[in-house]
Amino acid sequence: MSKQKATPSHDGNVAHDGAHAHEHPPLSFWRKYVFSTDHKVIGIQFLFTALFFFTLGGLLALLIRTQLAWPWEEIPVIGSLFYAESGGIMLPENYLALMTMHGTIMIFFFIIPVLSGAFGNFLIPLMIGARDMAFPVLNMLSYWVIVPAFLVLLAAFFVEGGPPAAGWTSYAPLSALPDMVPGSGTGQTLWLVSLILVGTSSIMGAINYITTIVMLRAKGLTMFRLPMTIWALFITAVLVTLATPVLASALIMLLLDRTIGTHFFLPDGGGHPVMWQHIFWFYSHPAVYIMILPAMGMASDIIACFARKPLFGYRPMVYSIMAIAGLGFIVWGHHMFVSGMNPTLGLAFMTSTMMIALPSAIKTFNWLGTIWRGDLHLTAPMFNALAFVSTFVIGGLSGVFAAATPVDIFIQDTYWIVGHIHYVLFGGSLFGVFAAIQYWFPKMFGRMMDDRLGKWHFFLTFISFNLVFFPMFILGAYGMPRRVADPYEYQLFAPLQPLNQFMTISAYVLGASQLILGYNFIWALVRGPKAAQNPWYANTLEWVAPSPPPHGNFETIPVVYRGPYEYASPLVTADYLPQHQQLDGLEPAVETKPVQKTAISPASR
Amino acid sequence: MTVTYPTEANEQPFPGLAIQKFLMWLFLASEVMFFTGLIVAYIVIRFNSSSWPVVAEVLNVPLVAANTFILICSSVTMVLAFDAFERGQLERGRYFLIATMVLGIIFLSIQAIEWDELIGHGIVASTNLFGATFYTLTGFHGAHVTGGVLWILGVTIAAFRGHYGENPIGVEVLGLYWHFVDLVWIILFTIVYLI
Amino acid sequence: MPLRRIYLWMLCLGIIMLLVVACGGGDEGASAGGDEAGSGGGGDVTEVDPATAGKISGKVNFEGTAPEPELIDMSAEATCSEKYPDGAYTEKVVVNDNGTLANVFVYVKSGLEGKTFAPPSEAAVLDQVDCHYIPHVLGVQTNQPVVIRNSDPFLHNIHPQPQNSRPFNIGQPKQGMETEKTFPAAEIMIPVGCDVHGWMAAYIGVVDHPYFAVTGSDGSFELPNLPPGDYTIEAWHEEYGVQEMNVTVGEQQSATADFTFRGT
Amino acid sequence: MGVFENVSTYGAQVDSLYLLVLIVTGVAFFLVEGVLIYFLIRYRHREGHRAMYTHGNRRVEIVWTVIPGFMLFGLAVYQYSAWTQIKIDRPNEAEAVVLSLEAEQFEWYAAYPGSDGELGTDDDIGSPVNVIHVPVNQPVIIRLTARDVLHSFFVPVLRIKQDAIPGTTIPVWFEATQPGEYEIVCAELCGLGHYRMRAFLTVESETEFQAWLAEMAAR
Repeated sequence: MSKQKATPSHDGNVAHDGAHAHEHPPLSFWRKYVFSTDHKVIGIQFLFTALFFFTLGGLLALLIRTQLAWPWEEIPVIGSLFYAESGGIMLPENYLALMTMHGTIMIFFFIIPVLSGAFGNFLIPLMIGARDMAFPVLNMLSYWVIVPAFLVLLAAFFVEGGPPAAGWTSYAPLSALPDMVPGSGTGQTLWLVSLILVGTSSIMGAINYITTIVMLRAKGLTMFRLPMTIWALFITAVLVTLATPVLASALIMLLLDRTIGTHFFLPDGGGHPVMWQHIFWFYSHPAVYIMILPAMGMASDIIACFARKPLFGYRPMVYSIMAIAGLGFIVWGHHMFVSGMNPTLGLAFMTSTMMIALPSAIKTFNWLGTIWRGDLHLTAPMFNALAFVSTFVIGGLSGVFAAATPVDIFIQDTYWIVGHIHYVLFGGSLFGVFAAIQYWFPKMFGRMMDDRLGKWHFFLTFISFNLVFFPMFILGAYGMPRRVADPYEYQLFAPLQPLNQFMTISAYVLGASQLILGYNFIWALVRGPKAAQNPWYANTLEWVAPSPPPHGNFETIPVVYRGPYEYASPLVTADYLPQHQQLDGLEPAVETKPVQKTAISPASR
Repeated sequence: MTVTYPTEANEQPFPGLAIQKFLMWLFLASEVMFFTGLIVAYIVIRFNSSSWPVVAEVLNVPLVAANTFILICSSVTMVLAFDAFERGQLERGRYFLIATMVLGIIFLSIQAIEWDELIGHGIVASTNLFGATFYTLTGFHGAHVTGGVLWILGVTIAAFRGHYGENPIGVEVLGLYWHFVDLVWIILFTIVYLI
Repeated sequence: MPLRRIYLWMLCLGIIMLLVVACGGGDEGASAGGDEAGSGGGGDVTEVDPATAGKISGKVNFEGTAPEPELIDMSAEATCSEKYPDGAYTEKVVVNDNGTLANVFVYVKSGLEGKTFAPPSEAAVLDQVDCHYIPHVLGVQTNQPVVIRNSDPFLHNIHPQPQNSRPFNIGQPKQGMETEKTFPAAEIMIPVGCDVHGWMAAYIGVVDHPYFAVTGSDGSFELPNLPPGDYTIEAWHEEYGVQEMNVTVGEQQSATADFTFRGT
Repeated sequence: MGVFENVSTYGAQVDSLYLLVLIVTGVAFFLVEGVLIYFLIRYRHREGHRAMYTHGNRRVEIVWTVIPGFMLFGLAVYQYSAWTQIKIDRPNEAEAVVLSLEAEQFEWYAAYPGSDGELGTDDDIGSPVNVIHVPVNQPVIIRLTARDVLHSFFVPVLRIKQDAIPGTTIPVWFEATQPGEYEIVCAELCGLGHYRMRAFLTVESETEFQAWLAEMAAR
């Protein structure tokens, strides 16, 4: 294409689907910040949208906890706002709506957009030394498809009957029959439409990421010189490409059941309710890894950087990510051990599920190996990254119980599962996100976040997080079912109320401590100290670009001479050796042949 | 749309492979998974159902067989179109594009006639699971064909404006999509009409 | 960095959206009642001249033998079953000591065409006491507020299934909770049930004028302040169906209309 | 602790498996977290200190792949028998008490075969809503189904849980070892009354059970 020059052009210096519109600077405000095709702006748009939904979902969670601690009590202020007509008391249907929206928002509108959308968009081109995504316009669309999804979901708050109340899993037939529960009227339909849009957006993003990572890596950046972040985002994108369309098909069938009166999931018409669970979990189990893998990758990079030590076992780390992704497609049945699925399948699914714990274990050991005999700079991002490891361990180990079918018969659909998913997604993904925000903030906005505030936020969050979610395993051991507005109706669970009240109070602390992060974030945006180009003395390519990078990212595309983890390298006196830095005579010739044949990894050196 | 890689130095894992083509392959992969979802649901429902109508009685198989042939022909014309553009015979290319588009429209019209017949027999999506699966599968395929036809229209117009002279990548990518839609139909025809 | 200013704006936008959602939630809470804008006044409200107004009164007699009352097993809800030491029974057929039939809904079926009546402001009450609806049969005027009260210390959900108005399904987890609803369209009769206690049943009759009554323990009814004219009145009973009767009301006259339902 | 008591024949086995997993994971937990914290303190940044330059070690990678691998696989295989016993090998209906249980928002309806010994015939003996009686020390097979949406039959003290699915009848079996009244929990979200979809399981002696059945039949 004619205008492919070394000078940064405004739509990134890549082949792209004809976005000639904004070729001549200066760009209008709209082009530059709203309908921008710059991957960095899009990434930051995703970041802000996701943070907004994080706040919303968090508030919903606090309401849920309030109800669980003091069921059917009048809720001060909020009660008069939301539940005016029932005298400030939350009704059962309100509770169901809350937990449904909390799950939906946190999973589909926070974690996935913030990991793949925000960091995927921002980091991929920077870390592989590209000027932009392969298809900037497609990239922009992936954001502007998700926006209507956001609006449609928010609209569900306002419609007759309120938001959907069938849980984030929306099991049929409850979700298919409009009059079974108040929220499964218009609210449920909006939920379906919204999720179809989100899925479309993720797919658009994912195929773009894969293309970019495979085709646009800088010279010398072979696949096995990619940072773990990129590997994780790459595998995640593959999962999205293959799994999300399956969810779309299920959503569409459910939508047809609700609108034009088909009977896919309705037994009275010969349909199969359990089929929904099979298709849903065939997507949603890989989705669990869509929600954790990028965090794993980012944590690996951050830990290596602040340990000033090469990542331990780079290739095993890569292979275990691939293994997780592969096995992720054959374990969905472990969500359905008591669903009436053929019990013999249970044995197979138990075995595959046990095996998928293995790669996670390998990753954990390698993280420990990375900090072993390291030189740990305990900054806020480092603390959060290590918290990711330690909580992910708990999440993973608690999963072993759920994998053991006989035990799972008891803990299925109890708070054990709730604790498990929160240790993986909050403890895991969210600490990863906290770490990533504070680690890449300088690159995103050219300013530094305050490390002391960061540490305060970390310790408060980490402690209160464990106080909220660890007791959930105790509740689970008691058999307290999830999605129950008032468990104390059962004599069995009545004694658990004090524990629940304790958890709720801890949850308030957890919520409050997020204010510190919010303050730190805004403060840094406004008057944080200017960030150097490479404030953490890291090796990867994004630190070659100025902070924040201009359109087109790099002055000239760097050439890569080595893997991303050359910390404490004996070749140099400094304790880091950037990927692009050339050391005369000490370098292997830059590979230009197809990478598959001649991958050079640090491990093999 | 002439560039396969940025002109700057970068890894070239598949020299000569255009990124548009790579993207299209990925898109088709996700499309495959989408139809897999629907088809698996259809198979599960059908082989657990006690009262499945005898397909030959409700559906006009010969008509649809003819329709299938038409769609296959449209794939052939699409190949010829791309071939023509590659040889730089833009005239021929354009006409084959138009031919493909016309065949696609004929396919859609015949499918519309078939739907109309079926509705005439009182079978709609809400009648039974046969109706539900039939209209869902054929409907989503039809939607893909419609999209394809519109895309061909766009490409044809571009072609008449003189595009694809030096690089027919646009046509090639469109071709990939069109062949995929064709392939999906062959599978659907087999499992919905023949089995 | 002009960029940062933009991000700040996006941040503010986010916060504003949060507030909107919060307040919206508030509106949702308030509007979830599904109250309809009063469609009572199709035109100007008809004035009934007390000087000329007459009335219809009568009795609903019962002949034959009433079916054995069905016993309800409330063992599922101990708090309730305790209230009925010698067993709780359904209210399908309640025959009074004076041989009349209770829970019969009597209303003017035709004769009031073209007249419109403003819905009364005072609310009709449907109470839930000891796993029973009180009253078992309730008459209301279109758009008249209906207050649904839970006098039991545990969850009831109120799940009416009207044909002409929008059905609703609300839970009342706590003693003393009240929810106000209205039925915008006339309907004979709307069945009301509770999914937590399957035996609970009530019927709501909705008519677009004030001339309706439900027979009580003496089986009598009265439709007062009725403008003179020819009317068809109908009596509805959940077991024995409906009976019609044509009545003419003269100025200041009091017409009588006695119905008789036959048991088996 | 009411809930930790177990009154079913296979409950003890489930509990022992739970304990086993708890021990295995507990050891792993303390090992990993302990090492993490130790490294955190031992290797924190000190001036002039430089990290060790290593990209890993194939031998340890193999070690910590193979050992946990075998442990996890063994753990899986070790569970087979219990799962098979609970969900697959049901006792023969001939020597078991068979009853049907239908779940509906938000109630449980149980029915026992009448004089003809067949379920689903019109002489079935209906039990009061939310009440189930079974004899002690006898295998019981419940034919579980639902009328409207998904529900889940969960008896914590029996260590049994099974979703009830409309349109499908799923047999659930257990053998209670101690008389008493126990709570039945609905464990699958089924609507606004889900949290109160509670029922009672009365385990009693054979004679009491027959007496109760006769009383129900009389109604």
